[in-house]
Amino acid sequence: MTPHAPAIIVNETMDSDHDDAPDNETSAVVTRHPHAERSHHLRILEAILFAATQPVGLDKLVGHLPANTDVAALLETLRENYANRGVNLVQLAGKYMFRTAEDMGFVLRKETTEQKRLSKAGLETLAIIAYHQPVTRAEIEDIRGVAISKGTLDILLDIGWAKMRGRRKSPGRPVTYGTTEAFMQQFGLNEITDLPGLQELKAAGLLDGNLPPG
Amino acid sequence: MTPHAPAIIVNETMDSDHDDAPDNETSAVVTRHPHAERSHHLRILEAILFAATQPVGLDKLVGHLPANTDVAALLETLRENYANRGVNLVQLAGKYMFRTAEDMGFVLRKETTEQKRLSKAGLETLAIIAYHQPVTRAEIEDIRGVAISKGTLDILLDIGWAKMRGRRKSPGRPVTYGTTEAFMQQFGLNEITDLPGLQELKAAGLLDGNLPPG
Amino acid sequence: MTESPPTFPASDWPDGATDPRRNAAMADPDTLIVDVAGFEGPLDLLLELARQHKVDLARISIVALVDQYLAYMEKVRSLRLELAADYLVMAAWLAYLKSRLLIPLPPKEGEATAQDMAARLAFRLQRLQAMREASGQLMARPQLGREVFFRGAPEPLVIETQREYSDTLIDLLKVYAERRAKKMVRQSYTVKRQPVWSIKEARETLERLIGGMNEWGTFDVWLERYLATPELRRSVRASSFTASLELVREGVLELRQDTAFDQLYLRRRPTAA
Repeated sequence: MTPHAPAIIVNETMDSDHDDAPDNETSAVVTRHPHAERSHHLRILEAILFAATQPVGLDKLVGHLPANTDVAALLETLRENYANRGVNLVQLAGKYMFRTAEDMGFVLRKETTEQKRLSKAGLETLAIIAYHQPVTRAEIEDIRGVAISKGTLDILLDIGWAKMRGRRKSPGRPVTYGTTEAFMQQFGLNEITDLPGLQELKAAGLLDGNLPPG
Repeated sequence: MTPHAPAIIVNETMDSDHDDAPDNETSAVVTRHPHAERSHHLRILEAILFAATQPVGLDKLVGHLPANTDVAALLETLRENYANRGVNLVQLAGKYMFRTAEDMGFVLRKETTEQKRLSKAGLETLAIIAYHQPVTRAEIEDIRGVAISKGTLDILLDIGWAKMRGRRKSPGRPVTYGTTEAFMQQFGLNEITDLPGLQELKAAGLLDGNLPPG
Repeated sequence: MTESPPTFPASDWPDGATDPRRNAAMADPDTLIVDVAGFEGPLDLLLELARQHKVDLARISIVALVDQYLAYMEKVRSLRLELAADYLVMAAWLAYLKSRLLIPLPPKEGEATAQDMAARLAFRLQRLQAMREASGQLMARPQLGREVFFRGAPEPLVIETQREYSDTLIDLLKVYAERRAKKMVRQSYTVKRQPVWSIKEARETLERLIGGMNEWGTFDVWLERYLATPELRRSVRASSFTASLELVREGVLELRQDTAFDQLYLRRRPTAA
């Protein structure tokens, strides 16, 4: 171990064996035998746990250190050493391993956004659901004049823009669909009655009947 | 090592378990903003480097921290933090990686299959490629004073320690060989100039392409 | 030559394996002869001979080395051992070099001096020795996967792809209006294909229903069962309205509407019973 300037080393090296002694003698690591030994044991545990491909049991760790070493206490020191670091020593099913800190999860995830557009059929179906909700599949098909594929509705349900609202009280009790909060957010609507152009479309005779609110 | 005031160090090391100054107990991490931020950045770097499967380039690390963060300085702090631990932060082929400390080999030592595959001729050829790169097959043979079997070079290429680098601009345009990033990782080298004894060999003229007249 | 064998540094043979050939050679230089195939070419043999002098390769006596090599070759020949051609080529070259070194003659045109040739040989031996040592030093370094290790259980990056839809309200309205418009257009042009309730059908139906129409009721109420099919609704309403007007004119039905565009009611004309 290379000698360092006082005070700094103890902290910077995170050496757990640094003392609370008032003189704060850092050379303690080198000169005070028990501490040096303890530090050496901590290093061994660190290296083993770091290189391990799986969590390591206490029994295995004990095997790498001299008999009568209080491995559990050393592990506790190590756990404390790493408690506030980007990597923590954790216990899984009673075994020990290093794990990136929970709040550091974001560095392990890469979020990519994929720009997509709905298919024409999807957009049309969504519009019909929005304007005619609650609306059954048969009614959507009636308005579109074409059958809709199962996938089209599924995509809308999957994105979270459409949802099942209930069942029509008619023979077969068909499921009805409506739009969601997420739909309102995506298209910048406060209420379903805000659908701009609705009145205009109605006045233009493009729509008939009454649109149920929300 | 950059000099710090003791109080600061406590924060920088992020070490919770040893506050040497009693009045410092109210972990300043929360209140002292710049240090808390620095500590947060160190934790991010730690997490990334611990999680990585391969050494990470500075360019990638920079991407995880706010613009204008002095990542190189943070890495240096981290390197110092870990200098005396069982796990060290090292630079390999210019990239950063945590690796078990060199002196922990006695606990962790394993025989590698690569070692077994390489004959004495193979090891010698590898050294010649490393020290003389870019080097042609004919030059390797000239140094060894014997023809190298095809297999010897193939094994080095196959293990991934040597690679073709290009062609010599001489008659016949012979292929030249050099070492790889995997070679640098294997032997713990940051730059080719870290090769043991390289400077001495160079100074002694033993790496010169041209032989003394004769 | 009877001195105890030099001990090679551990780093000399990076694979850690002891070299039986060399050990034997060191124990008794004569046994060097036994396994000539163990040497990797004449340069390797020369280097081994040179190393036995335990002197700086830069200051080695080339003449002495040549003598040793030639003596070695002679011994091998006397034992009738196979020798690769390049050993003999080297022997010939060394013999020539020795003669040039001992009897200095002005070099021929374009030929190096004997001293240069000797220097070159010494350089090659030095260089080979240097590479051997370098190889040893390299292999003695802590190696990844042998003495030093990367994280045993790295936590690889998880890539989460987020779909982001760029569809806007305008897109939504456009397709909707388009669809509705298309439908209207199609309805007016393909009217023949639509199921239609003829006025005649409507009149017959109303005439059938008229007996029960004592109270005011809307068309939708009276014709409920005919309106069940969505495609027919418009046609049923239109045709029955027209038919009802005929029946009103004939004095069979009564129509009532409280205000303009309000619901239209109809019933059997009471006096017509």
